[in-house]
Amino acid sequence: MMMIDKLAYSSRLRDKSPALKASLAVGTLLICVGARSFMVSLITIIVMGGLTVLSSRISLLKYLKLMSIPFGFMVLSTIAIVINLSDKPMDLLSVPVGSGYLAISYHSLTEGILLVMVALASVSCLYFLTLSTAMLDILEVLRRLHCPILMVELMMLIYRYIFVILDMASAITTSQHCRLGNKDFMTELRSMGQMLAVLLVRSLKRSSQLFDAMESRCYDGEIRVLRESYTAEKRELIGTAGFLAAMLAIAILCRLKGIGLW
Amino acid sequence: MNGNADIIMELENLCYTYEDGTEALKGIDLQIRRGEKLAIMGANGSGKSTLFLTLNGIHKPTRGKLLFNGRPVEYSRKGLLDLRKKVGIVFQDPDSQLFSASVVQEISFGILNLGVPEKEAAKRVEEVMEELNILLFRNKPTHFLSGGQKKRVSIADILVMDPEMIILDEPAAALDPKHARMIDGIIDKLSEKGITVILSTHDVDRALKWADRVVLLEDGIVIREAKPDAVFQEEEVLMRTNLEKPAVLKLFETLCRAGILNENLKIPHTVQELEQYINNR
Amino acid sequence: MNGNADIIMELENLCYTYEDGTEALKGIDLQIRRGEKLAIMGANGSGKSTLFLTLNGIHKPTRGKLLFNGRPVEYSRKGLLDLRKKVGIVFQDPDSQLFSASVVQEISFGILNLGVPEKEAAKRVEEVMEELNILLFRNKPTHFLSGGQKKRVSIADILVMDPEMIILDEPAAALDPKHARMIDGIIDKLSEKGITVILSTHDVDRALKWADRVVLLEDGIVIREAKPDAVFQEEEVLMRTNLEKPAVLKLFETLCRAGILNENLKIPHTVQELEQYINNR
Amino acid sequence: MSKVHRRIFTLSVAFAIVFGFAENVSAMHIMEGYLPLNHCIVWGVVCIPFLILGFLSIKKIVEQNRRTLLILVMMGAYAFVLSALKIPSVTGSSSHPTGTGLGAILFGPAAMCVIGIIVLLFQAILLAHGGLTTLGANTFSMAIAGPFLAYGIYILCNRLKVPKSVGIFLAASLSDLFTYCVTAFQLALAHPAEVGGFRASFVEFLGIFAMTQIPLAIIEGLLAVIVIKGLEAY
Repeated sequence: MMMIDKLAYSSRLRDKSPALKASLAVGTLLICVGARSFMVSLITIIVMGGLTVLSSRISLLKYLKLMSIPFGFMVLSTIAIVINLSDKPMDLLSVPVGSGYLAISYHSLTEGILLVMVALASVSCLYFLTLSTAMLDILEVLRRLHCPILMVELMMLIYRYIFVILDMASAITTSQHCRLGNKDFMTELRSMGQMLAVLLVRSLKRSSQLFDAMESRCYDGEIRVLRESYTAEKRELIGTAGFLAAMLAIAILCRLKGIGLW
Repeated sequence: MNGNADIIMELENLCYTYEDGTEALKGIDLQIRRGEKLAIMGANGSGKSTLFLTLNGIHKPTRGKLLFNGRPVEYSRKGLLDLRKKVGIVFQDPDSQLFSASVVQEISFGILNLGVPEKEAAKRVEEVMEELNILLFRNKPTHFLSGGQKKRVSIADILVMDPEMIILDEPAAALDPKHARMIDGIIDKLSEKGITVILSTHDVDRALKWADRVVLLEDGIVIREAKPDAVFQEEEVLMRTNLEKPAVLKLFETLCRAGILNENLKIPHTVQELEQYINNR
Repeated sequence: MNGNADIIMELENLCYTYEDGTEALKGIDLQIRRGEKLAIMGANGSGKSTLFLTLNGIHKPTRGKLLFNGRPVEYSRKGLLDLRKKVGIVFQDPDSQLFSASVVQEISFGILNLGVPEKEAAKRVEEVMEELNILLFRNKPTHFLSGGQKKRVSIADILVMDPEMIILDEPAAALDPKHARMIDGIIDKLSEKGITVILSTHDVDRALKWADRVVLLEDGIVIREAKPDAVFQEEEVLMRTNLEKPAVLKLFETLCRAGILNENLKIPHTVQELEQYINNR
Repeated sequence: MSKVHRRIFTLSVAFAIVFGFAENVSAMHIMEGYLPLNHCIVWGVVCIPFLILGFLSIKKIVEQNRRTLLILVMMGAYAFVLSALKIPSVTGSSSHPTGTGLGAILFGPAAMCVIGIIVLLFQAILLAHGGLTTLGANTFSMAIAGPFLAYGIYILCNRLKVPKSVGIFLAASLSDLFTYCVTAFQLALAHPAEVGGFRASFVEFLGIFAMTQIPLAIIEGLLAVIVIKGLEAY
């Protein structure tokens, strides 16, 4: 389930400056979404996908599997965009339904394909960041961007306890399954509900134990910890800036030439 | 039933690999005899817990075969329910097993899932509570129970389903000696009823005292499987699994070497037996 | 500093009642000597954990006095920080203690709270990580650590603050023998440094081997407090606290009664010592 | 193949894909890159006042009692875990609860919007559900609109003396449906249909998500009732 988290720690880029990785990923993401261009998206997918597959120790197949996580949403929404409910037939395909048509036009089809490309390219940017950067490093970037301290502290602690609570949840669910708690739909639903109830009670109990443990180490309302910082090398900085500039230029060029699709 | 009726479960080259690629079981061959007391030992991470979850069908082997009562386990919904009906697991940490606020509700969960009518289930729950001395605290909410009480409820959880085989993961962990003894007594009763009991423990003294057979796991492989007195005399396999020779055995050998006890005596399994040898000398 | 400089902590009629009315400590009198190895034993629910939280000021005694280094503890913000600086608790379940996903962040929390400058703190964190063999997994996130690794981090959490006294709640619980031995080694090192170590355990063999003194708690009261060899020979108090006599003592007594060993020998604390007696006979 | 045949074939393939993928829908998170940049910004801005309000209320609570920080932590981690679990289903498909309704009833809508945005950020980073550019839009639908409606319904039902479990069921399932209506609205606004514009598109999005979301909303409603009942036993 937490595959992405696991992979992030084994990435070859893990020790690179998180700020740099975030700038590269988010910068490309913004250009990609802003440009909505086929060309920009294609380059993004190739570059980001390539970087990710090469740097994180995963196979292309596994990467494609990860890319398919948002497929359900993508297919459903894209169908809604590609297929029109129309009272007149359209140029590509029309199926009469009742008094109107379910119709696809060339325009809606190209729109749909473009949207899929942009979305996939954006996801490849997101994956570049998340598969190369540990969560705490991302939080450190947020802290430097002056995200309120309280928020950063909350996120840091939540991240830690996600795993503790997830373990509790899966342990209880497993033991319910051992006692046939999943024999049919209603039993499974009831089991899950009971598990969630006890999970909340236990989580809250844990919060009070954790507070005692932190107090006993002189916690005074602010969480001070050593931060390990990774600095970017000059050529990495130049490379990233150059890539972003080039992408921006391509995006503007595509827009100016009016080649919407390209 | 085909095959050997004495064998309740048979594992043939059983392998299990987790989704993330961790190979937890790397080909386990094992026959579990009906009614036997089997201790499974091994360091943390040697695959004990994975093995247990495979034995009752929570994990489907990635390779190899699992036979229950001579028939290969079917991994259909029905096949799994049939298996889990007969093979119960008592987990190490009662908190990962108990999820109801009430003791009676907790214990009745499994038997009601078997489809037993409520009245009959209620009767059976009462019987089991009496058997495991739970009646005294039956009305306490589960989260106010002590460790030993929780443990008893978690055994009742499984016992009420009338399984042929019960797996207990470190049943005495975190209990004080008195409650650990109480649980030992309960486990003995299970065996007396003819239930096959599998138990994991780090405690060599307990394994020597209790088990008919000890299986040593290391890194997803069975490295030794024999009677406890045999296994615990093999320094080399003990080293590999980070176990120490039981104190009773060490002292018995020392006493033999010093000429105080006769080497031909049956190997003692408990401090009491060793004390008797000394007294009868 | 007034009073006896050998006494690091003194409890006078210490009582603690929880908000819900549960009287967990009912008047504890105890002197803890500087640098000693103290094992606190008692059944589950006898008040050990409450006592520990009182010793480091998390709980304020509802009655009675707590003296640290001869001075009564002040329950002001500053007084509490002073106490907690010097008295650290390693909790039983590392998952209730480790709050950060990063090992370095986790260990640095306490020392930075003391106001130590970052650079110095970083150096100290490195030292402690080296001392406890944490360097190997320092870059792993906490949630991928094994039980033994988490335990070491949770000891480092406290050790880094350079306390005079460390309290360990069941440090070996749920660890396999190898990791339990590793933790034992770490605890011995703490004592060698002159740190006062208080430890709770159910394991009589471990207590006999390790402790300078054993304190038996029952229902919020100290019922016995003496050297381990003395305490563990008193069947009656052992019964009351759900404990058993250690196997080594049982066999030593049997061997003495059988005339094989001399009753005037120093009471053995480990199987090895007993074996030596037998061999040297 | 005749033209009619081709049409029927295409349509049936389309529906097969819809139902095929409906088996694995990660709730209603709008995926990364699916909204134009200006929409991303606008939805982000819309969330800001709610977030500030929520943040200030949390800050006040935490300053009064530091222990509550850790309670919020556990709530956040709990909410994340809840949304990462697979919900039981009749057909064997896999999807996740949103937890918006349950969260709002348990923690209140103000805290829920701050916890919500953190959970959504974590979902994007750790599970690839939703995304960074669509964080604003998703926060609005799942951490603001849904929870506020759920809380409103819950309070209203209490006032009207509707049986508690009915109130919880309505709050959880209706807020679930409302969340998906808001999502459909956001998508339709971003991608109006060629013919019929926003309205036609909205109807289409609603229709397509309804197939997957109505059963899920009912399941979530039931689940919320069981959880709250379970909690009352403690």
